[in-house]
Amino acid sequence: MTTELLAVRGLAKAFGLSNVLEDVSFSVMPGEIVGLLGPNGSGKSTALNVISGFLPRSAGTITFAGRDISDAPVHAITDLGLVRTFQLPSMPHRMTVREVLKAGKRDDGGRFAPVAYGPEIDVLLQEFRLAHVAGHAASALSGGQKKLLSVATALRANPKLLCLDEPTAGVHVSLRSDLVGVLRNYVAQGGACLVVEHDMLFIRDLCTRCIVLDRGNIIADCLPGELENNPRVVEAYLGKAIEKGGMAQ
Amino acid sequence: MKKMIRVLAATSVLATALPAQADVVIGAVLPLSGVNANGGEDQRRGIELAVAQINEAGGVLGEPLKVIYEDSGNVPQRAIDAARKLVSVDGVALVIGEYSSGITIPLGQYLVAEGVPHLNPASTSGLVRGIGATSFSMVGLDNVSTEFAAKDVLDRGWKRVAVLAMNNAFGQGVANEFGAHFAQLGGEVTTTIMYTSGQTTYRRELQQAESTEPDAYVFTAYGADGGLMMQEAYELGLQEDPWYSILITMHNADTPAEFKTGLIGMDVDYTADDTSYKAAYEEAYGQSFQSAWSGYAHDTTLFAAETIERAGSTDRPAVLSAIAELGAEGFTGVTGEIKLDADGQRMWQPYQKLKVEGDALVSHE
Amino acid sequence: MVQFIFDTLFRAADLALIAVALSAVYSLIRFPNVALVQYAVVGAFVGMALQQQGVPIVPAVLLASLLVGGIAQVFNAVIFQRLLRLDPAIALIGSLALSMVLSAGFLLGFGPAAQRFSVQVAPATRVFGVRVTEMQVLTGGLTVAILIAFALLLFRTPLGREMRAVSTNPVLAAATGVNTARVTGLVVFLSGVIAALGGAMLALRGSVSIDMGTNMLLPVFAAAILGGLGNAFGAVFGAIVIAAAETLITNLNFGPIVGQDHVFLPASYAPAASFALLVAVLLFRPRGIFVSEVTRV
Amino acid sequence: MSDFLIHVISVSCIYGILALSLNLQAGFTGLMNFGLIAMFGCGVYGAGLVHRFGLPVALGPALALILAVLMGLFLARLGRRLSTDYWGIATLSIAEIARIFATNLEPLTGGAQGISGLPLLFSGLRPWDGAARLALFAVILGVAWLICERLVRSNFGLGMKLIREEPQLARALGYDIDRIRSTVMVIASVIAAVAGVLYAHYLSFVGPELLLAPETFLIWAMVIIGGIANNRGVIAGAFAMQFMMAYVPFVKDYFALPSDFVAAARLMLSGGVILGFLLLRPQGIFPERVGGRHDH
Repeated sequence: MTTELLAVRGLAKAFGLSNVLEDVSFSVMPGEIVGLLGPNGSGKSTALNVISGFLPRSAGTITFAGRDISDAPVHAITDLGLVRTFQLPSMPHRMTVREVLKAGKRDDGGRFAPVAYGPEIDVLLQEFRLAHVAGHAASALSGGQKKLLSVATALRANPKLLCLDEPTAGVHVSLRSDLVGVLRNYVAQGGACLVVEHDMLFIRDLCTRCIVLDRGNIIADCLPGELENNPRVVEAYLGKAIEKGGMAQ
Repeated sequence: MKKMIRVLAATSVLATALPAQADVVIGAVLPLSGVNANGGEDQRRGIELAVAQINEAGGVLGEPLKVIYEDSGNVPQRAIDAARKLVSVDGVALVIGEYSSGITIPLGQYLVAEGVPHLNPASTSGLVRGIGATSFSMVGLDNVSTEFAAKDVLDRGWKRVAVLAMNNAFGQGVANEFGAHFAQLGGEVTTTIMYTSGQTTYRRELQQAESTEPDAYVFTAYGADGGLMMQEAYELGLQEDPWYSILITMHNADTPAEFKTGLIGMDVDYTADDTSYKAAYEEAYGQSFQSAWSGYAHDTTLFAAETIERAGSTDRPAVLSAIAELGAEGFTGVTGEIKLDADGQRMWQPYQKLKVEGDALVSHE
Repeated sequence: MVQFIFDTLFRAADLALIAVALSAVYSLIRFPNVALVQYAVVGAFVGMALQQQGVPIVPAVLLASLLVGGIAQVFNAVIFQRLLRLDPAIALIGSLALSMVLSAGFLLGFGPAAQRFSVQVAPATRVFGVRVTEMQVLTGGLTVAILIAFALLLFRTPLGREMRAVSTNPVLAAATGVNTARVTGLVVFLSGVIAALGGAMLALRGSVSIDMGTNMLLPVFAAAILGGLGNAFGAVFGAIVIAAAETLITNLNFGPIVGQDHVFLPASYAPAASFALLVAVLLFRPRGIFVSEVTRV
Repeated sequence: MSDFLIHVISVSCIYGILALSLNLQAGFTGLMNFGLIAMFGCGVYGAGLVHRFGLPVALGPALALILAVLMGLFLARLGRRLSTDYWGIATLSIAEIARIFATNLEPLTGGAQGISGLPLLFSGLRPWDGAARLALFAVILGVAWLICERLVRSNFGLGMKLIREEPQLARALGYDIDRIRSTVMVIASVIAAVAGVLYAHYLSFVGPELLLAPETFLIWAMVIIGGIANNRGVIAGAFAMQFMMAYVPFVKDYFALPSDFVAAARLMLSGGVILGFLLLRPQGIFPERVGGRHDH
């Protein structure tokens, strides 16, 4: 138990009368990259929002790095080392890419010290292929570039657990493998990831384990390779697809 | 940015160079906008008539007298800004101002600090006495007027009265002093309501006063406030009981005739014995006096011109000593004799009892 | 007690029309338009000016209201739509600035003194021991009638249905064939008309000065926010609450507490009562009344 | 003549300090404070109350500081869960409540008649007192400018800017939004209160009219004309507005306009400048410089 980085027990979340999460329990170990999957409306994003403190839970407990964070404010959770990104990251238009990246690590060299850009910023800019737009307004980036910037910024915060909400949606295919490389590297250096994602290729490439949600409950917790053979997973996706009018995933 | 400052400085020099400096110039800070705009306009008329009279008779020191008017907007800060312009840009010999005590006091204090002679043409709060050495009042203060009013009210057989006064230096002075005199003479003030000037309705205040069931309502109000208050009192049926106004001319002109039937009150006496001023006013403006204050502003201007003439220059220290000299000697204007006490305050002035007849005020002894 | 109820209701009538207009327009254009209280003053002044030109009072007020409705549309198109593209907060600053410009216009055009319609004024008569004037009854009745008419429009007509659809989900409404621009324009027009009528009612009961808009601003906002901005008829409820708070604070006799017969709080504390109520609500129940932007994910 | 110029520049310096305070809140942190005048009022009445009760003048700034910190914390607390526009209205309300109490709490504040006769700064240095005051105000304006510049160029400043536009992103990165806002509000409030103390001892009069809402919008006009989120710009804006305001009476004299013109022109200037700039040049004369030296 003590080795668990994140432990979620009996987590529930209701909006009014509708239960978006009913009874969700899972854990993430250091060094793992866990994919959180499920059809639209299965509660993935809500789970991420509750775990990161952006939404209050209805029931259940969340512990992170040995501390109960069930009711902690967002900044306290982040201080413990759990950092998240957004599905549709929106970026300021009166800050440059470099500034946003710099802001990822708070209190860099003292709260009221003048901003100084160390070499690590340039390294990150290179790694995420953002160097050529470093002086641009962050809001002027393309959707994919914004995603990369938000991941890079989150990495600057030195997280123990990085929670990514659909990191590849809108990101150019050629950049995806770079992203996989960066994340692998980060995990290899002692980090861990919880990734909400639709792209199965990306999941297979990156994840060490997958959790599948459907209608607020976990229906599978297995290796990425086992997903296709899991009848409940197939049914959940296909069922949704049929409801939606035959549009397969 | 530096360039911008330079441009601003240059244009400001240009702008300030505009007023002509040949004449003998004095300044007047008056409430030409805001609730007292009518009172301020009446003051301005009084000054204009005085200026015309003086210049017809050859001016001051052989030069025409010129008055620069500034609007206080009924705001102390703006009054001080205006005075600053008069003193440092226009270089006036002295400043006349203002109307309400709440503004006259800070204005006067600024002028005292600058060593500029200040003539108060209207404010009657007792606090005016403490403004400082270079400040002089051309009008008697409230301790005299409220005693007169308290006696008048009691003589009419009203023992329990509600008092309404505006929440400023003048109103507070009137309310406190009237209350003290009235109690001393054996009357009872049921409640004292201090209202904020410039409201769009006084219903709440009137209802508060009504609930104490007084024999009569004693109030003092500036122009537009008084008109509204009388209208609402009429609508609320409160004019079944008598209303008595302290310094009635402040709001008489702003109150339509239908809402002030039977209103009585008192004010400083401005007709005195000299009727030529009244005639001149009516000829110039086609109506009778709008308030008591044009006469005082008129006398203040005459007094100012006389002191500059005596001083032989517009040099401020010389003007100051001339004011003290003339004040001790006494100077007769249309409001009677102006004689100043050791504090530079007018010692005596006539009061009168007035009543409303149609739209006009007539004597009511 | 009866007096208290009457005072509260008449004060609520002062606030209700403008607050309803504010709330209605907020439901479609998401920023609090401060200039709306000035539209009320414009309505009153234009009505009076028309009456002085010899137009009988009823058409004068109606014409003035329609004119203000048009003005509201012009300002909305020329100023607010452009500012909203930047930020709702910018639009709020713009509306504050417009209010100042309008105040300056009133000062130049109408002077600083309070003005009134020339109507026959009679002293109050007593009903249930309470003094009531003819004009109070008349304008109070008219206020209720206008509110009912607006409610019928909102809940009983196809146009009202479209308005509600656009306010709940503009994208969906547009997709189902509602002309959102037309509906928005119409609501802006109506808000101007209602605010102007509110101003005219106020002027009929008493008088209107150029400061009226500024004095009404916060009580009207307090009423609209209490009722939930965007919920037009919540604003009526808000107006009653605010009016009750203001009336309570000025009608209470504190004399017995301090050992005198009659001591009242200065009536100028009345607005403080409504602002304090507003602040308290914002402080302790912000989410009960509106959705907070900050906590949205 | 030059006395008047010194006066206008002195008052411009005081308004420059106020503009910096508002800029810190609205320009860099996105806090749309429409009750700035209440913070200024903490300074004005801090100085005024100390004088009224005969305490040593030096206690004025201390009282002002205490009041300003409380005011800043209270407004920040109020803003915790409010969206920008609601908070704006709330701050406007707070300022009005403050003014109403200042008008009516006669035993404490002197009521509508205010407090007069405050000691004028450097009055012993006549005739050089005006210049001495101007020098003091200019130095304090400079210090305030340095503080603001240093703040917005610091790591803390990055947090302020991030909160201004993307509060969610800031939260996700672990910024404690409430704390940063509170800190900014307290710093800005203290800066505004310093301006208030200076102004009280300059005007030598303190009254509720100093707290009227249009004063806040005048400062907004300065910030918008100069360039929101540009510290030099807003100081330039303060000077520009103040000079225009000061010279309105001369325009009136020159064209022999009616006296209502002055009051109307001042309202028209503040309102018109705000509207015109928002519509035609929302970034102001000196736009914000996005990015640090590194990016240019």
